[in-house]
Amino acid sequence: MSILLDQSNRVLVMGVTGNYGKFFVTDSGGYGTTVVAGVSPGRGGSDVDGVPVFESAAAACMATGADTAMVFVPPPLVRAAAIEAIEAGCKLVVATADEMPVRDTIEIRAAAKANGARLVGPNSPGIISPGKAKMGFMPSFCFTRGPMGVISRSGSLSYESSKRLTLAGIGQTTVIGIGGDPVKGTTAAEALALFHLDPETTAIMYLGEIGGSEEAAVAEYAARKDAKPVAALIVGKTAPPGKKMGHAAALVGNKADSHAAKTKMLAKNGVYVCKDLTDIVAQARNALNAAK
Amino acid sequence: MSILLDQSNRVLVMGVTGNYGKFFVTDSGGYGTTVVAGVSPGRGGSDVDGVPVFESAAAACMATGADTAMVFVPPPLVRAAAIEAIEAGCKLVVATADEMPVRDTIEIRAAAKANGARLVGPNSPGIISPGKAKMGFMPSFCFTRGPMGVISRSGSLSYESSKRLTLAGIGQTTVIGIGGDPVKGTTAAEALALFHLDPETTAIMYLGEIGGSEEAAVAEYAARKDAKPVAALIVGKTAPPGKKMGHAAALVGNKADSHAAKTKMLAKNGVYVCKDLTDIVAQARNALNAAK
Amino acid sequence: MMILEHEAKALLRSVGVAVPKGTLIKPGARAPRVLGYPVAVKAQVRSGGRGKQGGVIRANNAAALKAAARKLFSTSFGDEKPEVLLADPWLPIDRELYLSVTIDGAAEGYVVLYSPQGGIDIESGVPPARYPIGAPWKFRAHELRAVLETVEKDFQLRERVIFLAQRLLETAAARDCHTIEINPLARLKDGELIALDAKIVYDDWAHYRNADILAQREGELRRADALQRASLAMGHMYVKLDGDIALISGGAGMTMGAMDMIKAYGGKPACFLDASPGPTSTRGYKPAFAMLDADPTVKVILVSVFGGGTHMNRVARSMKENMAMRKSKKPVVFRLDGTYVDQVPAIFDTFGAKNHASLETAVKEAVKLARAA
Amino acid sequence: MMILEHEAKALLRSVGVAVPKGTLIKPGARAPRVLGYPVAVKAQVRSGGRGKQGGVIRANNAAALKAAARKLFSTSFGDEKPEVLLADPWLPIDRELYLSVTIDGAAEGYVVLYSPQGGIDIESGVPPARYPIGAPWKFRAHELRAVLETVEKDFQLRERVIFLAQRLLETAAARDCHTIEINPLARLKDGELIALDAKIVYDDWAHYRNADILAQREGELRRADALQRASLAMGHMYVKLDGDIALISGGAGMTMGAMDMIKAYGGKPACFLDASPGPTSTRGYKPAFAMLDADPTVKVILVSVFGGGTHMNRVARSMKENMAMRKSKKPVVFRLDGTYVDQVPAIFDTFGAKNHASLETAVKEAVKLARAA
Repeated sequence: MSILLDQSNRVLVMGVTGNYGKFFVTDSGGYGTTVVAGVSPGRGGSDVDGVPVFESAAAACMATGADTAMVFVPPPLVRAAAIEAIEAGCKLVVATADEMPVRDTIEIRAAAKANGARLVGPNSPGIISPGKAKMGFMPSFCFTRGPMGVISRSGSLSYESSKRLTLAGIGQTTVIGIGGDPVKGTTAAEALALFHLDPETTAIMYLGEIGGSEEAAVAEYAARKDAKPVAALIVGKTAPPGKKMGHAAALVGNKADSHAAKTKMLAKNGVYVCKDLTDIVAQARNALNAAK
Repeated sequence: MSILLDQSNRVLVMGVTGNYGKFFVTDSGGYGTTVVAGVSPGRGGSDVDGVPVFESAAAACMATGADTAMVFVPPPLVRAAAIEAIEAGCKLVVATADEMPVRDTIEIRAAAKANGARLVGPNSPGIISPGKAKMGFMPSFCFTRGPMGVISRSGSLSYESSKRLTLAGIGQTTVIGIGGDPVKGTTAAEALALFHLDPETTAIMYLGEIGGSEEAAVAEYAARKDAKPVAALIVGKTAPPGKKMGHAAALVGNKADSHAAKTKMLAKNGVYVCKDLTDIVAQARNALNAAK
Repeated sequence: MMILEHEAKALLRSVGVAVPKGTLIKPGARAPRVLGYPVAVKAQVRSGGRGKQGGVIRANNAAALKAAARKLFSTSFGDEKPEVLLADPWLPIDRELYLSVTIDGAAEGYVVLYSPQGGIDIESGVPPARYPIGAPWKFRAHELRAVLETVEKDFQLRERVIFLAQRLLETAAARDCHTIEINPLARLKDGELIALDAKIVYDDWAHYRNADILAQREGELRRADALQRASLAMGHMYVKLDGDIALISGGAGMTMGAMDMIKAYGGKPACFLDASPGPTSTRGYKPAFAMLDADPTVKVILVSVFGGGTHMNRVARSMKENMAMRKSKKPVVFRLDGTYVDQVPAIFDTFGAKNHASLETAVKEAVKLARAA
Repeated sequence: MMILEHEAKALLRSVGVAVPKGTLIKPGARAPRVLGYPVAVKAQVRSGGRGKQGGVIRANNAAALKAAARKLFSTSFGDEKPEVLLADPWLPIDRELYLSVTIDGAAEGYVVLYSPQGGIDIESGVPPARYPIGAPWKFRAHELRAVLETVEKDFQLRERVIFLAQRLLETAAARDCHTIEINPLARLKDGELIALDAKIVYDDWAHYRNADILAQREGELRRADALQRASLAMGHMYVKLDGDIALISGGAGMTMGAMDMIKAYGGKPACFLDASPGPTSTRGYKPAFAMLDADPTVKVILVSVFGGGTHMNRVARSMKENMAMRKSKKPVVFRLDGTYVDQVPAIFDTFGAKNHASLETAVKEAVKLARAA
């Protein structure tokens, strides 16, 4: 098993005729993802690498049974495309775009909630269930199938960490990039809840940062009596306070945001905290062993 | 029968401790309206003329079974009070206030729709079912019980017209003031639909104005094969084009807005059109006779 | 209230809508510096149909610009002389479109209107395509796309229009605009959309949350003459008409009804004056009398009020005070009815006034007095 | 990005929020004319904690105002000297409150924060009451009232706060503000609420629909030094640190991860530089090298990129071009991984560069080179 994504998802690509959309059809289709349709207003009736293009998400879902959408349009248009896909019936929408106004994300989340759908992203690498399907541009060789659920606030860090796990023989059920923005389609708490219910996931690796309140949710989950073991890496130990480190949410604004406070809180609640990237595999092993 | 309002409505007064609220409790209660509760944040626990005051609409509805709200707060606060009453479970909300930003009315209408409730107003005299109950400050002596449903865009005009009908022995099932704003809680079309279903209403008097599109809806209703007979007075024959006549919606912007175009369209569709106020009783009689 | 084109364009620019880089020209100013020629010199007035009335002049050089400015400053549009002009660059237009967002009762809120053929003849052409939105957060790009599909065949243009429409809708909601109309919306040779003209109508009642609206209302008062100003400041709705029987009334519908009856009985109304708004309507009659007494075209004043929340005993007392204060000898005819009308005769008796029992008799007397004056 | 207090107050005033009638003071200007004394002379800087650093001075007369201005213009707050001061009237305050609207992940959108005790010690006191809203159209006055009921006993004040909170919320949504914070929000002796201070943080990415944000971004670029400006213009995220190993990386998390590893191996990072944003990141490395080569505190440059959508063959080719163009002799250590990394060695061979297989070895070499430099 895995969470949210496997080969059964029927994927619709919003903005399929753009460069990213085209590359995705080839790359992700090659990985195993079931890409069934694309949308590009004004270009309906054509195809991209054999995938039929429609004028609207509604038409695409009707014709192909698409239930999952990947959004590849410029940031100012993501809101419209994501909400269109949600209202056409897609239950999972992945938006990788960064540079999105947070109000747009808020509106997409509200639409998802109203329609019983889920957004992953934005400003996220997407989601991959190794060996099954991927929604994003992650380098496939970093990932392999296995028992670890991975949640990451950062794209590259999830590749780096997953590669380390993969090389050490620790595979992943699903690696989900929840993104670096302050409002997320899927929060750490929600991702944890999904992994908690996934029978194949035996332990969870959380890749976090300074700033924001996601780590509090991780500690809260770890404190549950029935929690699966959690390992975590928090980056940003060397970041000065009061400065935004790339991600809008990665900013030490008060004491609780700091690396020290977060790692302390996590450790206190039983999380296996990695001292840095080189410690990932060791702590992942600790978590997996604890699950036995 | 009557539409929307009779003695069975359990009325909650939002802003009950203000001058208007207090006067309403006395005046309307004296007329027969079942006033059961008031809301005035910070003054819960007190009473107005025996009517208990609550901190919130939710508390008031819970305690008193109120299902109808009358809103007497200053225009900038009407939106909040009306939506509070709607979300507390009131199915009919009357807002008489003028000087309300139209965006606020739009938001109240959206909340009403989402909750299966109805707004009457704003910028309206309210609604009266003669001999039963009234929600507004209309002079009671102008109204009497009878077979005519009256819909009016203007307050004073509905008093003037109803008094003429009353003096001529033509009573009213309900007189509803739909208000002079461009977005209405209840439109002419919706009021017509309600009167259409009311068995006691045998004919309908519509009091309209230049500008806006309500009159098109009246003509459309009158053109139905199963329509009840409709009489109508349209005021503003002498209004110059391009000038707003008090009501935001009363403005001849294009040809269809003019007095000539409206009366012509109404007459064409079988409406008994009054040439002016002095003609009200005659056309009301024509409509009532046609219903026989 | 409507704001001027250059004000509307400044607002649009501030929300990311492309508008020409124009220059404001004030009367008596030195030779205005524009970015280049030709320019469109445009009278800044609120009345419609400016284009058809010669309010836009093309100027190919500084001399032509000066001549155009002189001409426009001395021309009236409707009853309005421009206080300022806008000189916009004359742009290479590929196509003129029409796009607006406005309030619409049937839509239960906002509506988007689009026509692939914009320009000054928009009202005589095919009606624009209509996308009803309702509450502003219900805007959906894909719904508008479906509406435009058959109307606008150029899909790249269509996408730009959809994006722009959402900007206008969000702006209308955020800034309390009744209407934002771009006509023409021009597609330039390079495919870009730009607002060549812009009309924005604010919602007067949102003044407490939008300082622009407050300033516009103050500007309106400033432009009004001193007598009207006092009445407007009371919140009265006043429209001058060309007759001689002035009307002080309450409620828009009732006021129009009385106007129509004056006409029906052979008289001519001198104004629409709805004195009901505002919390102090009884005291508020004072500026109304001052304004109408000072107006030489007014021969008779007819007070016609049918009040619900406005109590007639208070109105009657206010009339007594006003009659005592007035210096004018113009006759006043009264017709009060409504809540507490039973108390009116006793009050009127104290200053010898008569309250008509019906609008008909009051109007007849007013018409008679006007003829006799 | 954060805007200055006086800019925030101007925005608040434009949406109907009461703010003091202040006067802007520019350096070297003549004796500023204020409306009366005493005034609060306030350094206009973006860094927090200004109050505790002496950035607000009370002046009782013109001479004191002049002295205060001289002092504030010559003081640094954080790393920032004020370019302008704000002189606000010193108002008779009855109570200081705290009110803000901000973005909150747990609230799925906006949240209102209120504390009955505002002022500079807000962070050490009881945490403010919290009303999670989510999407802006979900604000409900009655829900906020229920949250405030136990926190704020004065119900008339509470009603004013609720009304103001909705104004702030609507403004945050309409103008794309991450945060609007009023601290202190003062209740004056007459009961009125007024924003004595104001902090607004814009959402950078809404620049295409808000000309203010665009102007602020341009201001940010203008204030940056020339070398940083080119990198910022590429959309890079750059934060200068006090070490000597400069980092060119991609992705915020990965960049911080590499910074932390530099520290773990005994080195000191010279910067956070996330060069991944923007569509032209491969070409975008040029200004990054120019900036870091010119920085005398930088001894070594470590390029650490782990790309998914960013393809390593393109990054490798970009590195080749950049190395050929560079005049600096500062050593560069490479660690590329991710999509098409298999093509990197062949490209690197053509200019004699080495790609580290792991971040560890790359960091170790960088630390060694920095020590040797």
